[in-house]
Amino acid sequence: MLIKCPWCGDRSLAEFSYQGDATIIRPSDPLSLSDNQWNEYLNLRNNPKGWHDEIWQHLNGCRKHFKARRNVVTHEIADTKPMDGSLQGGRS
Amino acid sequence: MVDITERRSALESHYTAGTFGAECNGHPGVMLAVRRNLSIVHVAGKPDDQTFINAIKSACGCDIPFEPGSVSVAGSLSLIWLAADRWMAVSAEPDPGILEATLRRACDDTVAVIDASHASTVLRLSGPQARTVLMKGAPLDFHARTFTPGRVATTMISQCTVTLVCIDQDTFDLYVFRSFAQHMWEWLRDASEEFGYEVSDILSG
Amino acid sequence: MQNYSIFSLARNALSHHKNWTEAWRSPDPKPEYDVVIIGGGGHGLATAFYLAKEHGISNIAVIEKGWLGGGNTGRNTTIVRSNYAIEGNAFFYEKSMDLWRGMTQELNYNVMFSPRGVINLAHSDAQIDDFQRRGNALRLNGIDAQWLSRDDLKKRVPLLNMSPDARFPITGGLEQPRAGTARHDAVAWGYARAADARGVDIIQQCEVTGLKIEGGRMTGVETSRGFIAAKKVGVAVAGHSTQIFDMAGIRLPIESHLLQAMVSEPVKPSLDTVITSGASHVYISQSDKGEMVFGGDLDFYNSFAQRGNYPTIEHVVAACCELFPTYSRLRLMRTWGGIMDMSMDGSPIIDKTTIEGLYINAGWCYGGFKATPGSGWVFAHTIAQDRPHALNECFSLDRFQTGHVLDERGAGPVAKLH
Amino acid sequence: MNNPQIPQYRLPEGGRIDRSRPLSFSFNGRAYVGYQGDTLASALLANGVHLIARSFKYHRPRGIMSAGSEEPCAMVTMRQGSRIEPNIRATQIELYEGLVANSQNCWPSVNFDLQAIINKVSRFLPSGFYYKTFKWPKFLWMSYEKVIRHAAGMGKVATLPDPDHYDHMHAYCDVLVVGGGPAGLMAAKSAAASGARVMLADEQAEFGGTLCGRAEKISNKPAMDWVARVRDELAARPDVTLLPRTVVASYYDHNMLVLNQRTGEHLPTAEGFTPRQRIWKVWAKQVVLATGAIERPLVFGNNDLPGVMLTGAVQTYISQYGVLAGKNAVIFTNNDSAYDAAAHMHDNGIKIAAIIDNRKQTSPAAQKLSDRGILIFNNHVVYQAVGSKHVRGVNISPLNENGDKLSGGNIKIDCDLLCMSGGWTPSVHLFSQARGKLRWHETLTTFIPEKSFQQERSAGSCKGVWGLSDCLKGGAKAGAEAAKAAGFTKTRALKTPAASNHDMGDIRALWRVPQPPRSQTKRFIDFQDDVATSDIELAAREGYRSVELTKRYTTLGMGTDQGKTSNINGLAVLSEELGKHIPEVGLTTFRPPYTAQTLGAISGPERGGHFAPTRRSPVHDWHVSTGASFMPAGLWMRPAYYQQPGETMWDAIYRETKHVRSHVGLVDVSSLGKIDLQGKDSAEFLNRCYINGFAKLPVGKCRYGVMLRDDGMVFDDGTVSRLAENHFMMTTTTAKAGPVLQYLEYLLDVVWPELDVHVVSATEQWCAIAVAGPKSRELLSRITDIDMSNEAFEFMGVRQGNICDVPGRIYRISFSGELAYEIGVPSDWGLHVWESLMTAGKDLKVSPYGLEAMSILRIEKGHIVGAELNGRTTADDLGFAAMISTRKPFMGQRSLRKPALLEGERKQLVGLISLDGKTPIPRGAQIVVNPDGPTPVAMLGEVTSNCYSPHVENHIGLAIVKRGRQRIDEILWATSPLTKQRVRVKLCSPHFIDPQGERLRG
Ligand SMILES: Cc1cc2nc3c(=O)[nH]c(=O)nc-3n(C[C@H](O)[C@H](O)[C@H](O)COP(=O)(O)OP(=O)(O)OC[C@H]3O[C@@H](n4cnc5c(N)ncnc54)[C@H](O)[C@@H]3O)c2cc1C
Ligand SMILES: NC(=O)c1ccc[n+]([C@@H]2O[C@H](COP(=O)([O-])OP(=O)(O)OC[C@H]3O[C@@H](n4cnc5c(N)ncnc54)[C@H](O)[C@@H]3O)[C@@H](O)[C@H]2O)c1
Ligand SMILES: Cc1cc2nc3c(=O)[nH]c(=O)nc-3n(C[C@H](O)[C@H](O)[C@H](O)COP(=O)(O)O)c2cc1C
Ligand SMILES: [Zn+2]
Repeated sequence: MLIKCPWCGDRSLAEFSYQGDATIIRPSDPLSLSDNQWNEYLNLRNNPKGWHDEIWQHLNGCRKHFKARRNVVTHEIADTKPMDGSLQGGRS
Repeated sequence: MVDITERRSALESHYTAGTFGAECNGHPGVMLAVRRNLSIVHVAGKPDDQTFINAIKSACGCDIPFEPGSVSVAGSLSLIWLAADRWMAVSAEPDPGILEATLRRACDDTVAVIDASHASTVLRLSGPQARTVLMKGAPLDFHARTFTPGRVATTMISQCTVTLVCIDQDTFDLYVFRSFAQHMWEWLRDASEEFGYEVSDILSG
Repeated sequence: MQNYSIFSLARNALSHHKNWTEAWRSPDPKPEYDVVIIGGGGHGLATAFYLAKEHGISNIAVIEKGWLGGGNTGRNTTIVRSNYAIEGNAFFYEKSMDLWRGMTQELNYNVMFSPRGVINLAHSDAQIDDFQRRGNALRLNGIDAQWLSRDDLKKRVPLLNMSPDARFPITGGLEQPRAGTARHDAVAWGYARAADARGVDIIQQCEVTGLKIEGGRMTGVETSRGFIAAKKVGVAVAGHSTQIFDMAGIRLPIESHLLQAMVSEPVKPSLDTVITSGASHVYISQSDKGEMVFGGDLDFYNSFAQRGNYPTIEHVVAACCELFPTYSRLRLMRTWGGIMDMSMDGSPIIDKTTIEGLYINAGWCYGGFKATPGSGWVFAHTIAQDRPHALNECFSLDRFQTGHVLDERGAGPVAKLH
Repeated sequence: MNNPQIPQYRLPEGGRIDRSRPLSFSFNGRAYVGYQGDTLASALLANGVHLIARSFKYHRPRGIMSAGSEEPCAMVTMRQGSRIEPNIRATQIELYEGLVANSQNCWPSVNFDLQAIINKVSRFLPSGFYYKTFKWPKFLWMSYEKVIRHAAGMGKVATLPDPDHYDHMHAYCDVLVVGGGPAGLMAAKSAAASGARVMLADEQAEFGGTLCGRAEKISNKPAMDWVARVRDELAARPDVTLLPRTVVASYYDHNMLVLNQRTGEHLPTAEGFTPRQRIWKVWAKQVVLATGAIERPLVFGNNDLPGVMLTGAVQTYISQYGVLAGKNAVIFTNNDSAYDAAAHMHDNGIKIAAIIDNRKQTSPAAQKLSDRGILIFNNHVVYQAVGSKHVRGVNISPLNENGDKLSGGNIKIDCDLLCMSGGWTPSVHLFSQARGKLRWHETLTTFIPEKSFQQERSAGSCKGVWGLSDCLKGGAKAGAEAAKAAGFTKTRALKTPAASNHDMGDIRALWRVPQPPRSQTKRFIDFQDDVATSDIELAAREGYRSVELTKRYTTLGMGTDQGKTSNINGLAVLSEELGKHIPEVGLTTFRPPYTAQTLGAISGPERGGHFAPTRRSPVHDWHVSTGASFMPAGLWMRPAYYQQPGETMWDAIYRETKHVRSHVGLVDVSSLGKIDLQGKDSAEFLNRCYINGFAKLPVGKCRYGVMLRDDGMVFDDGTVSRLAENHFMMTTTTAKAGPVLQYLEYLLDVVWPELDVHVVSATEQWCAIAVAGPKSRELLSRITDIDMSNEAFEFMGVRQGNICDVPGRIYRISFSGELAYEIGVPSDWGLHVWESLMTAGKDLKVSPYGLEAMSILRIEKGHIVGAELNGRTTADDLGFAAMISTRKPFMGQRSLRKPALLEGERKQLVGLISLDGKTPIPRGAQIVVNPDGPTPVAMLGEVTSNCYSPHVENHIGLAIVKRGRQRIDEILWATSPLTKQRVRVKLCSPHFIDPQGERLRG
């Protein structure tokens, strides 16, 4: 795969570290959550078969985390964005 | 400190000048050297903060290179892009404390200034086959039209993170973490063997 | 069921093998079954077989979207072992081992279970400690384990790189002598044939597209070949668990990742055991046909692609050449991948669900082939009795919430790290 | 076969071999001569050697069937000794001086192979026979298996390490063209003309593809003249990379392809510093696949006999190598391509005994041949080849009306060469690896590319285009389109030169040649794995009906050739058995690599010492020079102990340990992770990361901290020093240095981007030396301007100042439990400071100590390391409950309320002491009440660390034990059945020395 770091451009897969589902937001006040809600955050995953918003780190490059929208069946990457950017692209 | 205690390169006891590898009739394909006694300071700050931009300009004498993979130069000082919010100032000033202090003085404390002069070993790779040697190691496009003088990229060679700076068409600096230096040195020598290579006398600055 | 034996083979040879009957039927789905098992891999087929054999339920359909054993059962590195240190895992895998030992005879199908030993190589002092700790736990649990010194290893595995100058010199090994490998396809085929003989309908090329749930109970499954009614539905679809449970609105502590495996060209016997390395996470064995079979780590990103990328292959192959420098001139013949249902603690889930009549068998990560018979056995029990067997109580779905996880690797809830 | 009376089979002239360079080589111990430019196969054929190998399962005689990488039969073992290499196709080996090759899988010789007896009983060994047998008696399976394993496999693997080296290369280009035949050359030319960066790879030594082995003309001149011109033109362009001898093995996502170049393999040994093979990892914007097509065998009785060959291959042997594969040929075909071939052979002196064509009508292409007086049998088939180790003749017969039975009237025709052509199969391997969709083409009777998925396009015969002129045109167009798609807009297809345009005529599919009633002669489909039609029929009969099941049951297409010549035939036979249309049955999956790839090449330079980088501390050379023994710690090499003359390893370790407690020792701790944190929210950030508070840590102080993962388990521990209001230095364990940094970066980038904190690894910048022991203060006060007095520099203080004339830091922290300091100096001065300390402390008897002693010291003090931080222990388990802040949120906090973490049965950290005072505590022992109890023996806990403590003068350890803290003083067993050791242990506090911390505060 060739992944586009939003800053460094297209780089080999070997330079990156996959950091998981980007739709999982760490709750701001975990102590207020029920066991069930905390479990949702900590363990449960949507794991869709298709387009997936995810976080990658350009570990052996600029070390920045960024978001990628990737199809986990075809490995097409529709879009990559800095962490604060929202993603677009890809058929869902 | 006026008299600076001599700095020892990580390669000191592994470094032998001479010509090695394939027979090259005095025209080695690759030249290898170590650049010693550099001052290297990492600067991390907010790219949209005008005080930061001004401070760096005043301390370094050049603009912050905002474009990813670019380098600004002011005299013997280079300001090298590392990440969206991080740069590396490199100068031939042998006392790293001076560069660090200059930058520290110029910036407020939203800016991180970190002396990393000893953290990297800087190798210089040059010669007509220098690009080919890099191609062996790093998954980057080293075409002469793509990776041009003044470009920098951080990538991987032989499982080590390296920051590569293109100095001129045939000359590159490799910033390698110090503890990996010997491994990288051995790798470079192996990769250069088939072209015949020369290890020059240690470069300073 | 036509008996398979040396005699039947000889008899059939005389009639030029024209009189062999089908190993299993290819029936059309009936409108209704007592139990529907989704997934015609080893686990689904074994479940159907044990439901019929142990629990007297035979009105069963196994529904498979592709071909029998075409999922991970057909693409794994076939290592069978039970050298797990954590309690719940230990007893479950040991039950599975018991079943492996009698499987060929039980199924009247030679699954070539070959207990030629599985050796975990240690490469440091800390690893010796760690492996011996595990070995001791195994022994106290009644599971076979033995320590191999460097000298033992030199004798046992002559081609292994025992050089003290190796980058990660081998410091010893923990062997489970009665572990080994089995012929993966034969396991699916053997269970299919034996289940079929007990009346189970195996329906291939039939994809489950929906679950029908009324009032919190299962009533059947929608498939590409129409609706099939069933009050009990067991799901054993490995990498696709999320897709099935999405149909029931149940989120799982699972991510799907890709694991690659590869084989070299076949050569004469050169490795008489299974080698796994703690330092580089590779495993190597030789199949009966002669190929060296290699596996390694995940591709480390979510994937449903059944197709991997190159860096992982490079790593596995480099590790293999490091352990066996003479294999450097061997050649890689084929690589492939399988989709793994990585659970958040690295251990499986075999349980009832909040929906009555819906049962889950998932989360097998790197290790479900060895579990095939045990998994089928306890899953059949769970479905038939509507409660887990003592052996799979620890594999409950709610353990993630309560924290009673079985985190053998100690990696925490990061699926890719298990 | 090697009858000296048989004349040489080399043509007096012609071919692309260099007759001025004869090469001698040996096959099965006999010496032969060939020429530069030969392959092993062509040189053997020239010498009349046809019997090359024995088949995989039945040990049938096998010869040479093809002239390329599709060869299923002619497998040999190459070279000798450490360079021995099994399973090499004779058709792919370029001849070199002194080449040594041997037949494999036969004994005592290929000519007389005892195992050929298997062929006689082959009827008892149909596909899957092993699933049905060898089941009883149960205990004998391992013996049966041994026999099976010895019979299987092919050649033998080397038993010595590989002396060759391999290399890697990374490349980017605009257009990668795969295949250097007419289509590929034209594509490369076209793409290059537009200015694109082009790479052209072909697995053959010479560009030209099929043209190398034909008598074709381009622009009315020999086609190879055109090839040479195009090649030279391309070579002259700076932006074109030509890669002959380079197979494109794999096609990955995002147009990443893996190529393997045979840089030195065609030489006796790779020369000088040239690698044997070089892997190219190429990222191409666009790819043109021009991989050509592979001829299909026909499926008749004994079609595996040596001397039965693919028709095109026979042509190649003539034109490329000047070799006649036989003198008297029968040609068996179902398409027109064989007629060109027949003429070609005839022109070169091969007698054509007959052409057997299953098609009813005489094809117009046949006219030229019958004009030459060659016999042509239409609506006939060769149903069996005759011969034992070489074909001697063929039995032919007419077909019935439906073409599914022989209609009697057999004729036998003598021959020494049987050429077969069952049509051509486009090489769509890479196209399919790239997830392109195929379509079944009825009239071409083959699958052709329909829809690409990646950025690639096919051209030439791999797309089902047969005429040369059309291949050239297709190549030109594909090259231009690829360049355009890569962004070279001013691109157009180049004009193509004039050439012939013969196609294959109408093919009459013939998947299985009917046999006479009751004939049991085997008709092979997969020659490599000995899969015959009867095997596929059996699979279908027994219910293994999906093509994937048939494949696995019969092993069809699973050999080293991956079914290049057999897949379509096998599939077609299965379809017929199932009464289905071929595309309904479908193909099996094409997987990388295209041809088998050397493992050494894939690992490349990452071998031996370079398998993984070695990290070395700034003091490393000193440790080496003083004879330290090293141990790996992750990627680091760290000194384990410094043995002195006359000492055992344990002597050294205990000496070092005691020395620290009585004098002063130095240990190199540079590998510990160090992370520099700056920014105004640094304190807040640390507060959120650690269970304990950092906001109020004063400048000039450090504090021990414990970090949890969000699931509540301990992640890492270490110290944090406050160097300035907004400047901290964190340390981590060696193992977690990388993960902790990554974790902090994640938190800052993803979870709390609003925090103003910058983290940078400082591990490499600082050489870290721990100075420990009662004399440590005295030693340090000699070399620094920092006030070292206890009052001025209290425990857990940090100071900056001059150390041995260089600027550095001193942290007053202790891992050993002694009065101790950790020095940090910039790395280039690390060795200088270490040496200065050794000199300055000579009279204090300063001595270095290694990891082993350090480990004993920390066990005595009850400090935890990796074994205790196993990812399953909580802060409370490890005795840190009191540190857990209740006044602030921190990572992992919420999980501490999970029921499992609140249970009383959790395992807790305790100390252990050997009860009898002399029996060691076995490493990795389990803690039990009664080691002799019934199995399973209940385990209360496990030993995580153990050592002999010179301080306690007893064997001690750390363990995590269920309710351990309540069991202090209980006597239990630590048992290691694995090593047959056990000892009674008393549970105690994990602090064996100075529990009040007086030493380190003194
Ligand atoms: C490369 C690799 C190496 C491995 N190595 C080992 C090893 O050495 N040892 C070991 O113990 N384990 C190993 N494993 C794990 C092991 O292969 C699996 O855990 C095990 O085979 C799972 O079996 P299963 O029956 O649950 O799943 P599968 O065999 O995957 O069967 C699930 C079936 O469900 C079907 N299915 C999915 N969705 C639907 C639907 N909607 N409708 C109908 N059917 C559906 C699929 O087609 C599939 O056939 C490895 C796995 C891989 C990928
Ligand atoms: N008359 C007929 O019926 C008939 C049938 C088939 C082919 N042909 C002739 O064959 C020629 C076809 O031309 P073309 O250019 O399409 O194909 P080609 O066969 O001439 O060239 C293909 C080249 O690709 C190389 N190749 C294949 N796979 C490769 C891989 N993975 N890596 C590297 N190299 C690889 C092969 O070594 C070969 O040199 C034409 O001359 C055509 O007329 C004729
Ligand atoms: C243990 C094992 C051994 C295998 N041996 C071979 C082999 O000898 N030849 C071969 O072509 N494929 C072999 N395969 C791989 C299969 O051909 C196939 O790639 C795998 O089952 C995955 O299926 P797929 O490639 O059709 O997706 C083997 C697979 C396994 C699991
Ligand atoms: Zn980047």
